[in-house]
Amino acid sequence: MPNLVEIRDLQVKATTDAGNIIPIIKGVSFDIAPGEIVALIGESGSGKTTIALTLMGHTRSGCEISGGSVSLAGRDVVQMTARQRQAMRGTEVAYVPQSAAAAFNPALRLIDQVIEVARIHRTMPMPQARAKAVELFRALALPDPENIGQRYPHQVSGGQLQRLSAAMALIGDPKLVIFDEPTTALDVTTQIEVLRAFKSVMKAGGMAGVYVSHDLAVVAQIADRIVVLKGGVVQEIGPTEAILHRPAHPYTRELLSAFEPVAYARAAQPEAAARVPILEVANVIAGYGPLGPDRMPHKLVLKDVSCRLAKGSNLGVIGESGSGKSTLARAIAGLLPPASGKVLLNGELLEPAAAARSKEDLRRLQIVFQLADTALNPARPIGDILGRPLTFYHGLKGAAKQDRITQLLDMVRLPKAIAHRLPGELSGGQKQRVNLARALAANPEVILCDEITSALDTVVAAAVIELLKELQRELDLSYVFISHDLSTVQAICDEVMVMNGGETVETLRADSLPHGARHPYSQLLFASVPQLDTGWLDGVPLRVAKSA
Amino acid sequence: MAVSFPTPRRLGYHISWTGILAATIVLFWAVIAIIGPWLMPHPPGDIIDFEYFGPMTGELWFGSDYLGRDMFSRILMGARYTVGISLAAVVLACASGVVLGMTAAVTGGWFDTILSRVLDALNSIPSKLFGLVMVAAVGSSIPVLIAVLAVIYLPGAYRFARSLAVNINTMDFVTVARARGERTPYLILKEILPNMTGPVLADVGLRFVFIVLLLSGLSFLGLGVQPPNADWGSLVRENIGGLPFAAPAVTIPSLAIASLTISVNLLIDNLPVKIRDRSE
Amino acid sequence: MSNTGITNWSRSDDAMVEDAMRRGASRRDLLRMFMAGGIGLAVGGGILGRASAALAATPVRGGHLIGASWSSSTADTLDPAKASQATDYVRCCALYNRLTFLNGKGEVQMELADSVESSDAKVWTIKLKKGVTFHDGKTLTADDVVYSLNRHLDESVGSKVNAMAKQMTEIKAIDPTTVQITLTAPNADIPSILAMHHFMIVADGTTDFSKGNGTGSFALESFEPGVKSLMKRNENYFKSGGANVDSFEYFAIPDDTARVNALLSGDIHLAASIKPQALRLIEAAGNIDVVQNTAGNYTNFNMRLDMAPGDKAGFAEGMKYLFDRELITKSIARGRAVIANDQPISPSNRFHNAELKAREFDPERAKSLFEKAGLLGQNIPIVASDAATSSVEMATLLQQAGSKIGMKFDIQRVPSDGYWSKYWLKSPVHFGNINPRPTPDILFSLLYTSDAPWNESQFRSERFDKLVHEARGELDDSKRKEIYDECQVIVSNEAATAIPVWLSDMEAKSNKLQGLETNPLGGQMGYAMAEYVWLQA
Amino acid sequence: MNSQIPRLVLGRLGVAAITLLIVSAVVFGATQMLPGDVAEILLGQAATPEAVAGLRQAMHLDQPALVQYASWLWGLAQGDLGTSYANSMPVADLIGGRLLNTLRLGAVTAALAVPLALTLGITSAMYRGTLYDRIVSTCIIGVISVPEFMIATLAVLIFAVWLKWLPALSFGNDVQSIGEMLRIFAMPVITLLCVICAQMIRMTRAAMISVLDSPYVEMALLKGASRPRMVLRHALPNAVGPIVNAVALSLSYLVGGVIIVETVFNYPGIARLMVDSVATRDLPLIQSCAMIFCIGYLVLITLADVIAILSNPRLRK
Repeated sequence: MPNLVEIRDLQVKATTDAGNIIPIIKGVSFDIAPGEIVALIGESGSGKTTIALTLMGHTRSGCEISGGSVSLAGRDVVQMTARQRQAMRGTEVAYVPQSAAAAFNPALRLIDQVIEVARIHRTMPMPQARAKAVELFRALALPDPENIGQRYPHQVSGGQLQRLSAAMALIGDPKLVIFDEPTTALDVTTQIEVLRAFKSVMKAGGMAGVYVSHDLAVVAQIADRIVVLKGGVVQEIGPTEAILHRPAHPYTRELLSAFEPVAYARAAQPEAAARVPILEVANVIAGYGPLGPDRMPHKLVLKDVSCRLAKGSNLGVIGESGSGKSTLARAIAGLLPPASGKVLLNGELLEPAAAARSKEDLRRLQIVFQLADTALNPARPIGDILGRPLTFYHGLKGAAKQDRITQLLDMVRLPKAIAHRLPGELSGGQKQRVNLARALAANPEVILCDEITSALDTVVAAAVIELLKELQRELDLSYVFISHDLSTVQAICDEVMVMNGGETVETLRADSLPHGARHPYSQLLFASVPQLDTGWLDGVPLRVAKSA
Repeated sequence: MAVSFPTPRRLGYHISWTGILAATIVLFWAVIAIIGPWLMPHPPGDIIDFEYFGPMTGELWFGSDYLGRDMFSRILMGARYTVGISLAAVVLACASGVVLGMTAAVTGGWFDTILSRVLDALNSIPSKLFGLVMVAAVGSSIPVLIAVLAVIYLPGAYRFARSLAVNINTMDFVTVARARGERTPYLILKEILPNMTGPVLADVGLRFVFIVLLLSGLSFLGLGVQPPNADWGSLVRENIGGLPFAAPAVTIPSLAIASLTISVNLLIDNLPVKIRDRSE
Repeated sequence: MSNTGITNWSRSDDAMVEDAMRRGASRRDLLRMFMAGGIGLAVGGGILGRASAALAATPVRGGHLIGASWSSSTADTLDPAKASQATDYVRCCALYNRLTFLNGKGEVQMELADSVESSDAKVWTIKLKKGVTFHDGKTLTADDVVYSLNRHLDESVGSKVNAMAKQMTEIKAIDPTTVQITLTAPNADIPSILAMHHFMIVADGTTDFSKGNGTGSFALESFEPGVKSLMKRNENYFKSGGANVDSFEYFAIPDDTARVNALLSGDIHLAASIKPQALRLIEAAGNIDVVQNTAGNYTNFNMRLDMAPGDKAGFAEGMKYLFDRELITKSIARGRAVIANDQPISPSNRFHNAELKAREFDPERAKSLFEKAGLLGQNIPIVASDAATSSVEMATLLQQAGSKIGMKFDIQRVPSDGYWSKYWLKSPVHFGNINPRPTPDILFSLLYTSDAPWNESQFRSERFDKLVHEARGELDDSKRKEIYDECQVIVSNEAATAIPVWLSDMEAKSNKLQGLETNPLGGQMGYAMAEYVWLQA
Repeated sequence: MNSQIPRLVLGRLGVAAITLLIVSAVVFGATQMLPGDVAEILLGQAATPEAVAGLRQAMHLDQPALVQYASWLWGLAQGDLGTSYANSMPVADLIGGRLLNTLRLGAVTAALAVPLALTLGITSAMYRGTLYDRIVSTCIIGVISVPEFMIATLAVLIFAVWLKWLPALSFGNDVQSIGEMLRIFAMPVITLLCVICAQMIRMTRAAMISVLDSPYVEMALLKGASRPRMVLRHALPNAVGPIVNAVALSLSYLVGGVIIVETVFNYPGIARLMVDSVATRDLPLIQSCAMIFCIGYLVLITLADVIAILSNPRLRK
């Protein structure tokens, strides 16, 4: 039986704004059999999405296919005319984008976008298309399949949008569906649902698929074969089982090892609790919007949260989007002054608002944000970014300042040359390190880490965690580590506080995770974390599914 | 804008040929504006030809105006006023507009509301009429002209800068600076401003063009530089009678205005872009 | 001229009218008038262009006449008492009549009046024509005249001739066709005073003038202040025949270029007040005539003798030498001007002192004078404005001449808007613009005697005052000539008003428009053209 | 379903009131700086002190300016624009016809300008970077860089003086037939098009381009949508907001900004009315004109916001 897709020696080149041509896909070849789901695994910059898009004869602006062939059902996409490609897109090969939220046109009703393929290619009359869409909605387990299509994108949840985008792809009965990191932006409990839905419809339709992801665990659930990519070159191709359990290529092993939850082993200090906690949060209530008559904010996000952080130890805060974990960090940092409740640093009460706090208090408590891209001023060189807190807090100038900057960069394992670069010229990992270094520049006692590894590739993230640990040893720091990812939290925290809907669900010792969870929500949460095992998804109790 | 010029590749900048051409013309006029008066073959007020709207000759390169004055000299002199006044006005308007806009965006609250209202009101008064009233009231001296033009274009610059600053203000790096305990001036100048220089420059350029044109419009309504000097707009206007004969006295200043405004525009559209190749 | 400069035009127009009425102030004219009802003086060398050829031709009836003046605003009015600009005068002349009027030669003619007589020049009796009707059908009676004249005495009316009318202590109707006016003191000028545009006769009790209900040769169709007016011929006009054209449309085009273009494109038949620079274009057009009128209008340069720098002896004289009159005539006026000799009596006037030569352009001399005055190298501001015709250009010439001898004049061009109330007569060094006056007496008593209302340079001289008074009483023409000659010499040398050239007022008209003559009352036939001109088919 | 719009409009009414107040105050302040008052101006040469005093009294101008301003405001509050000082006609009557002319010219211009600008803007965004795009943008820059009065005068010379196709003057108020209207409006409209289109086109292009870069347009492409469909169906609805905003700002120029066109073509519009009223120091008229300009501006931008909201389902709810 002939392959549905045959990619041979594919080459893609990109033109930088300097006008330099650089190859980003260097001779990639692999096949996809009909009905087979192949996963493209790799870190950012590995070219996985670029390859996936070439299957539709599309390259993002600045890129172009410079060589090789991509034959789909016997026809070479590369050689096709624009018109032919148009005709093929949506009907033979369809695309499920990474962020459905961005990929849906905010101005149009969902149904119109879902059935647009049918409209464009006149594959079927509109009423029939609508009927089919409703079926798909039902198949994808969307609530109220009859009417959900009448809504606008902003009126449905992220998980639902992601499923709708699948429906949008499937409406044209394509031979091949491309999933571009379709669950990365979702919470674990939602992700599990979406994965389920995808898997079932794909199986039912007997369609072939390309699943682009950086998350091995997710891929393990859905793919038949895995293609491991790095820097636009195929590292290893093999059946999922083989790749997971008998990785041949060192890089694959590296990927896998990054997944093994390394329990945070350190001499547990029983007396830690006894000592005065360095940071204590007591009954904090906070939210956004104007204060109501009861002097409570219009939109309440934190409903009476309390926690304590012993000196030299780390507190993990875990929860899904909207659980209020980031808001907690902002409340502690004084960026969002709590409506009531206390924040104590070393037993001293802190002013609610950062503006009112003393320089010293501000210095001792630093916050590091998730997205280094937005957390670093893109218009200022790294040197300035690191130099400012030095001048601001410690009044350092000239050579002293320069030395300290070099020190800091060295601390976060960055070459001093970087001091003259702009953030835009750094990689994600480098940026996050700079982001961290800026906090260190203040010589803080507590660092609030808000999802600092979430945006990073697994390997890089693991490295950053390691760095955090080393720094802690050297500088006797205490972290509040906020994340949605259990494994990272496990990797560094002594205690883990589970949050949901602005409230503390329970606080557990890290080494008791994940099975020590008593509260059903935490159990659900932990159970939803994909495991590196092909059977996991089907094994997850349906109780999880319902509550999603 | 008049002093920005293409930066060579090796400094890590890239600029299109159109950009270079435009920059050259802008630069040229800028230079003329500075050294023009020393190049004038005749004093701009001197009547050296009894023929009016005279043609281009070897002696009078750009012909003579409605009084028989040397157009070449008058153009050279005019460059100083057109470029100078417009530049001063645009700098004044945009500088104050941008600072106010950023402050409003960062501080918000009453300051923001009131300022926005007032400037919006100002915006609703037709520019030419406002200029007319003001100059009729306090007379037409260069400072007055500059002030009036600046006031007319301040609201626009403010609106523009504010909308930009509002977006940047929500960025994490600004929050970080706040968390560090930075005060408003630092936030504005060090964190926000560097991130809007591009669009602001483009905006400055556009406003410069509009100001040049408004200046010529005002000159049509009888307001402008004190004689014998005149900005290009006034030159066109005082010689408009020569239009039927396509006298250089009217065509040349028009071309001068066009060349300046067009090149400023092209320059904006083709500003040098910093070469950014991610280093991984 | 600027499109907002209303005040300057009102001013000059008023002056023009007023001079006409003051004509014949000499006792001899007074006597003559008793016998003959007035003879005219040789007035304004009205030079006619090609238009004069058409004078012989016979009037054609019919057609729609469109004329364009240069300034107009919402202040446009059909109330003769308030009329303040050419645009108003032209409209009023078409709608109303005066008791008397002045013909092209400046002779007093009767219009609504049959006779204007007095035995002592103090009590005047006016007999009205019979069978004159207003547009609304009402017959003209003495009451209308009494009402019309009395309005000027009421300050709340805001009449332009309030001051002039004050001399009328009593205005009463003897019978329906006879009015008697009693004056504070004898004045032989009443017949001419009554010829002023402001003294037009309106219907008794009229307060709303938007209807323009008069006895004139045209009846109002529509009128929008600041936009335009439209009139139809008054078929039962009391003069035989009446107007030639069927209808008359009048408005203003403030922009000079636009005005000329409108004429060239055939949108209008007449464009008033043309800039010399437009001549080349007009002549090229071929089917356009220019009517030029050099009656003695001038733009002068005033240095107040009671203020610095005018108070420094020699400054004024120096400035007079600094005027390159040759160049002004050639470049600014494009040859449409006559060199003047710093005194207001124009060559077209028989009292003009021809011996008194115009000063040569002599920078060196000026320089030495300034040196003496200790002003050399000083920075002297000169106030000029588009309001005073060509003053800005003249100022630039002065500036250039000055720069060559190390005098720094900085020109302050001020908006025409408000020029006459804010700068004229007030600034130390400024430009003015004076319209023609037919007799030296008027000019001198208006501009140069110690009690003159518009003494532009604050010039004071008993000798001069005495001479002017003496001349007013002198019967012998030759004697008066001598006296006036001396007056002109005094003004030219002592008064600080430089009068470089006599300017001429030009109107451009389509050659279809015929019968347009010059008139001492001003352009467009003393603004009364509508009644007389015709359109050649 | 739609509580947003009424709330917005109500809010805007409040804002408008404040804005108008500010504007009138500014205008008042400016007029106070002008030399001479209406009485002096009207009497012109004959302005002897007693005559001026008399006239002032008759016109009730003898009380302080601030009082006059206040009383005018009070009148306005009751919907009375007051009476003109210059010719004691009700300001409303004076403005009426003129305003109609201005609106007529504005309407005709807008009716041509908006479609033209949008088509050019959208198409050049659609074919960004192509020769067509470059030609369009170059032409735009070329056009905006010629002074308005130059374009107007040139138009008159060519079409009226030389070709004698069109009248050199445009009296808005004597329009009988459509044909005549075209003849009369042709040149003013052409001139105005040159002035206002440029900005609209630039803005439209910019807005479209920023939307065309968004993921959902790429998604449409990957669904096999044709270029026109991507632009018109997917990009345009999301670019409406900024576009209408630019359009509104440009059109607001047509209310008070056309002074030069009105002067050159002797078109009796409201801008020249205000210039006149400034010349005669006719405070009530000046103020009323200013109010009209301001209202026109506010109406336009409010309208723009309403459209923007309607076009965006997220705001619509």
